Amino acid sequence: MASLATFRAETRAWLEENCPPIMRTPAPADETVWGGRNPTWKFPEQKLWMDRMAAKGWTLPTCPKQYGGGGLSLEQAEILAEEMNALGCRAPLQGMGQTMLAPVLIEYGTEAQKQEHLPAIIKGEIRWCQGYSEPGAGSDLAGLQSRAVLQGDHFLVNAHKIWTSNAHYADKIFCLVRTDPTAKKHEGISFLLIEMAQPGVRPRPIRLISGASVFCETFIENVQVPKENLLGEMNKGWTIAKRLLEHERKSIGGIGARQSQRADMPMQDVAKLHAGEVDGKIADPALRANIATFQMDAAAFQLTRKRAADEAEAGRPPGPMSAMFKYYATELNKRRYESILAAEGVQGMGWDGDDFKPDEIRWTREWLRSKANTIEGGTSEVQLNIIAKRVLGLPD
Amino acid sequence: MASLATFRAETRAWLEENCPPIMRTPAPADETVWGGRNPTWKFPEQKLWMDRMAAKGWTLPTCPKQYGGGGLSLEQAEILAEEMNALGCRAPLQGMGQTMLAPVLIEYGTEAQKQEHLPAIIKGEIRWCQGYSEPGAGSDLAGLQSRAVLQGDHFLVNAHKIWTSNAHYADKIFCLVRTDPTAKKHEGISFLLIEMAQPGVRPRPIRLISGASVFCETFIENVQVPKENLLGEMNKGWTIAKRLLEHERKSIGGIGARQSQRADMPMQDVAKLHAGEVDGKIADPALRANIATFQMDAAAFQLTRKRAADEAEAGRPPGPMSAMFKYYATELNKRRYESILAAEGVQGMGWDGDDFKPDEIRWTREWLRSKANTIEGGTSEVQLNIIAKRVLGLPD
Amino acid sequence: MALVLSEDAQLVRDQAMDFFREKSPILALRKLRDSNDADGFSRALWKEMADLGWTGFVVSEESGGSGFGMVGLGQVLEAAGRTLAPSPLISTALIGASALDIAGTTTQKSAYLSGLLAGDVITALATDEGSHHAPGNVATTARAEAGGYVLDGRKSFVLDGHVADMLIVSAKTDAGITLFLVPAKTAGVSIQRRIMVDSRNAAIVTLAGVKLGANAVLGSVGGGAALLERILDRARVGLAAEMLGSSCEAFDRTVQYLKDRKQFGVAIGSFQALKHRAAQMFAEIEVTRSAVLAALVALDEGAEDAASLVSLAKAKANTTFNLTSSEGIQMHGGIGMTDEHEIGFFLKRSRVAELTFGSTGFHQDRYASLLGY
Amino acid sequence: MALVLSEDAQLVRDQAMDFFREKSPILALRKLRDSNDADGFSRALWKEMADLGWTGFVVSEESGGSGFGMVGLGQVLEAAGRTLAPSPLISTALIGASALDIAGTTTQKSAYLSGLLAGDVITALATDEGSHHAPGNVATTARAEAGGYVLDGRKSFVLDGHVADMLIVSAKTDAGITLFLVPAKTAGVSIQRRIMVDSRNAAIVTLAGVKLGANAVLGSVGGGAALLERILDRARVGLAAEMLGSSCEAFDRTVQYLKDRKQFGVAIGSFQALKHRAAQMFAEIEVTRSAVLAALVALDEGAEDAASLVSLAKAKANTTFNLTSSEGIQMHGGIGMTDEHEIGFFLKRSRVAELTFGSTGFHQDRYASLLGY
Repeated sequence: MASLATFRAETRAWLEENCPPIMRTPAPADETVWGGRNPTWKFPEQKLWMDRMAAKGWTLPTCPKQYGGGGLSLEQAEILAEEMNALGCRAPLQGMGQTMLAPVLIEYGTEAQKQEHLPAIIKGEIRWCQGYSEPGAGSDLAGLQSRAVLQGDHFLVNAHKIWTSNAHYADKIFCLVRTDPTAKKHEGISFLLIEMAQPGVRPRPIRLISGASVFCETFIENVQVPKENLLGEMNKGWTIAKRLLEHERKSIGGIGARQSQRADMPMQDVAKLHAGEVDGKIADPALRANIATFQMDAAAFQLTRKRAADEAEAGRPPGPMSAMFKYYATELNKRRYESILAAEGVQGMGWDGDDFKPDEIRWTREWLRSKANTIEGGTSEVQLNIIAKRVLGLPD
Repeated sequence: MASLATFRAETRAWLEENCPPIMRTPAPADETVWGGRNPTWKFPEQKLWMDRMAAKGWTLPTCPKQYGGGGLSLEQAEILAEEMNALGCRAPLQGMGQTMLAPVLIEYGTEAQKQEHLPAIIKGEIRWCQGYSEPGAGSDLAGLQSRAVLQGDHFLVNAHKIWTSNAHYADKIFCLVRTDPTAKKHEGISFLLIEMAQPGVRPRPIRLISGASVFCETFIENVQVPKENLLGEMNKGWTIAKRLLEHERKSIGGIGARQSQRADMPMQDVAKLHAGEVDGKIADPALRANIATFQMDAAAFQLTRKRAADEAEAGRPPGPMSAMFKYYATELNKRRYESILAAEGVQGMGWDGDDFKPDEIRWTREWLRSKANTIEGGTSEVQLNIIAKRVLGLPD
Repeated sequence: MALVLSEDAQLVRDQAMDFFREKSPILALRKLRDSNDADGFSRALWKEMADLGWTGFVVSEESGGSGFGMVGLGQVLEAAGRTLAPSPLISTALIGASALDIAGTTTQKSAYLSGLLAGDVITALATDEGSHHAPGNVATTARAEAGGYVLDGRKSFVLDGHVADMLIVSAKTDAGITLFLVPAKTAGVSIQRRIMVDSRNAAIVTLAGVKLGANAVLGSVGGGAALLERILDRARVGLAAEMLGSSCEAFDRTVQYLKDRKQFGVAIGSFQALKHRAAQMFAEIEVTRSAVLAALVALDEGAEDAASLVSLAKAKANTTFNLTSSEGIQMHGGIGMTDEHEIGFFLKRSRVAELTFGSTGFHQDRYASLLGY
Repeated sequence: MALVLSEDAQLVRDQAMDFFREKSPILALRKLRDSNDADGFSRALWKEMADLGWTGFVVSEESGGSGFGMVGLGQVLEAAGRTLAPSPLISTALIGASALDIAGTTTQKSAYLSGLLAGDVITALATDEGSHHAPGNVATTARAEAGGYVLDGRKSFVLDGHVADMLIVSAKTDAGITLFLVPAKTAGVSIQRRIMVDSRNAAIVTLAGVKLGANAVLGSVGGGAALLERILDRARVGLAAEMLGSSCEAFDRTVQYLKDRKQFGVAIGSFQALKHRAAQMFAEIEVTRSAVLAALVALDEGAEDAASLVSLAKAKANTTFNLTSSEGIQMHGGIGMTDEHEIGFFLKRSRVAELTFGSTGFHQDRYASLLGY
């Protein structure tokens, strides 16, 4: 434990010295650092901060050092996260390369694949996107129909993917494809790594109800993918796919949780501003009860995440509780935005026009965006199915 | 319509003249008139009122006159109900004979069966109970295992029934039995009418969580039932069973609705009494919101029942709305008692002791009893299945 | 009161359903939105609605309307809600027409009503000043001066304000809240359009030294609060009828999707959890329909409990539309998150409508107060 | 604060689980109920609990306890909740011991504490006077007289009052609310047992001219409100821990029933609607467990936000136990309505526990106030 305390002290000192002040302010969505071959910088400190963190491998803290990672233990990584949180440091780099692909690369990749892809992810040189869902394969992901046929030293790929987030900005895509159409549905799937910048790969942005277009429908037509870009074994891609989904769910559960703490203005103050206050209380009792109910559930969930972390830190065997994180975090996040809107009244219902503050418009858009939380990465219904089956042991 | 107005006027006049004043007061549960061979009377006006109404056939208003019924049209029966309600007249007679068995007797009975059973039901001479559920056949009623074997002029019956309400006071039981164990489960069931007062028939009262014992487990062992006591065709009992369930659900939906209007003291007054009031409002805003939410839903449901009745009266084809009555009425009734308890506080949590008023103890027991509403007569889950399938057309 | 549509009302209903489906499907709203249409609705279509007599439904025959009543207009609004059709039905055919019919002098009627009935005059109610519905909170002042009044204040959420020819404004006089008819072109009136998330409009109306004659008073001086409640109750139930239509449509589309969408080799509508939630929505829609119809009938009949029925109707419409639109999005899954799919329009509309003329909490509070607790 | 049980706490937990399962299953409660037991709990078993040291968990070592703390006692209470075991754990080991430990003088401790630790003295808190938890509403008076006090009033819901040897009574003095230690045998004290729906006890305590010496004051004169809150916060989270145990047990039994009960040829637990509801209960239990543990830890550590964590824990325990007991009844179907089946005991207990030491609304209001809104 002494060494952890030392690590904490050193980490804090390093962060204080190296994290530029502007990178210690809350990050608006449009200032996220994604890296990639064609990165966009709003200001130079973004790149400075990413490069400094990448040099320490802290853009992927638990990845082994030989691939450019931080080589940290889970405890150390938690301390790093806590210290970054304490100083308000922004994430130096974000993306599906880090949160989803890297963990399965480390677990299933060949040495050559790790050497090729991990350093590029860690340094922010390559931006990845995810080719999982298809128009006919949402919750039933394993029902996917995209095809890859092995022809000598390459696969010939024909795929139609949807919800490939930021595919129009990504350099590469990790993709589930069917390599054996005669096998049972979970047994003929393979996991391929595919270059986006080539003829035949065509991402088409999808406009969302929030007005944003971060997702694409991606068409891959008659594209040759080198055989060595197969991750894991042929036709065994479903194992990797499931593993990656676990990482995705953790990441979504985490984001939801963090978001529900973040607040430009605490919702209770928004409520006082718009609905008035009496003796320091929000004047409208229904609104006050709505906010208190939400905040109590959010607090109880935060404590649950903390309990899971504390148990892990104490070396206790992991209990089943994390099975509900994705479900609970995303349902809470939807409620959070509904509560904020209820507090703002019609001032929270603006789409456009000078009379709405940027924060108000942003909240409205984020409210719409939050509706996807309980759909993406496994719907709430799928999560409940999983809890019922795996945790409670209820029969099919 | 003129004749309906006349009917209304005459009905009111007759009720005013014939309904004893004490029978115009709200009826406690223990003053219900059940009739039967061994009737219990709390006071003579109960019998007087029953006999007067029976003489007009108004204990079963829409039953044809040749069987002793009132011979009223649906519109007339609705007027009778409205006028009784307006004067606060108690039901002259209650029981499963009237509400459940009589309608299917009229529809499926032989002339001899109608002549034998309907007048006895109408005059309150015979009290019936229901032999439907079995320990292994609840929601899956058609999975029943009770057996009846046709042997010449009689059936030999061996049955184990549960939830036979008031079987220990009943004279006869209508019973679902399996007459063809080799047929598909809905196709080997018959509907028998069985005398209770004979060796081999043994009702055992079940104590409920409310402390009451109105239901029995009923054992029928090697009992001979005359062949002419078969209602409808052999092995076609399921059709009758379903029809009877419809009547039961209507009756439960109706009771729930009426109960949610009845109030010894309106729940808002209970709340003011126990939680205080400020400016005429219930002082506790959470309690006030709870009560208002319940009362608004209850009012909307009452209006829905009225809308269904008004549409029927206007000769419109029946819409699907009545499919939700049983579900909604019983869920509401549970909420009603929960709201009352919330208003009473711990004073509503008494089981025994002088310091609780009889009304308070009664409410507590009724609260517990109300939990069965969403189970008996088809659980809420079964009701929702039915709506999804029959009304919405969702696939199995 | 009988909760059943007359044959006439049924005819209006059928006609309106056909009208909106044919002439104003959701695609029409999308086009208005994407073209940044200055009006936010089709004036040609509005003229057609006026020609069908809808502008005169709540106006008495003496005043040039048909006196057909709230039940009739409710059917039109429900049909409009089915396709989320934007139009001045609520601001003008319901609110403006009601205000003039209930309280307008002969002069006021002749100034505005024939134009309104013909679809040429659009009106807007300028009452709320904050972001929550609170008709009793009026800071706008009307100072008596030279036999008339001078109005100063700011109104925050004026439906169709940017296209209105005449505003109905609440302001405080020494005698209490009073309503004024204010031509939009009056000096000192400035109107700023706001585009809402549902692609409809509300405006900020600023009144700076707006001079009006005494004949601008609607109803009596100091009698504005009670009059406003009468007008608002019509607006509330009218909006509830529209929301009922939208709820039904969101629900029908969702049920259809549950039948069409296949996952795991079966229609997702065969999953019991979704079935139960769909059946619960069905039940909520049915009770909401009853509450809305009862409130419409009560207003037409001048029933004593009309106000509480209106609050019941609006509260139920709020929760039911919130439910059906939220479940609509969730059950449609990813496709519902795309702008291309129409189910998202219902979500956006639901929350704006919910907050307009009183949130669920507002009407719950009002209902309890009206019932004496 | 680390939300993880120490090994010692885990040992206590395991020991307590075994203890109650073996010695006080629900059958024990049923027997006490059906025999109209005068105490409503087993004195022999209570002595055993005292021997295990549970009465001294929240008492400091100097005062003869173990100072093991709230987390430890919480584990015992959770285990007691598993089997709905009736005992004076809350009234005495939690409330009485806390009151004396926090504020008792040396004399007061020597008078009561060793007996309490040994399981010989039972205490009861007499605070609420109406039927809703409202510790600030005190009509009971304590009039200063002859160097002591005279108490008059009526307390309405005194847990274990009928078996208490010593009462802790809140009363108003000129200086404000003050707590008094009142031996149950004092002249003028009358105690009437009330049997609640959960087969536990609460009493009406009437105080008529009860004469006490100045040394009967617990803590400072006029300092009773703050002291009472400290004591109550321990009681609230202790009860929440018990309710958590009961919720878990009701839920486990229900899940098992879903696996065992066959209808339509399959286990009813294979129906998706029931699965989803079960999974939602699982999630609610997990977050409730976290809230309870956090509040227990916060009290032991004297954390600044302890009060709001206590309200969070009690509110979540309220809603979760209400949910699990209601769903338990519904999912058990008819069999759950019989007195013979044990699931109904959870329903009955849930509502009494919910109303004890603050309903959900009470704690929601308190939470919001503590957080400054």
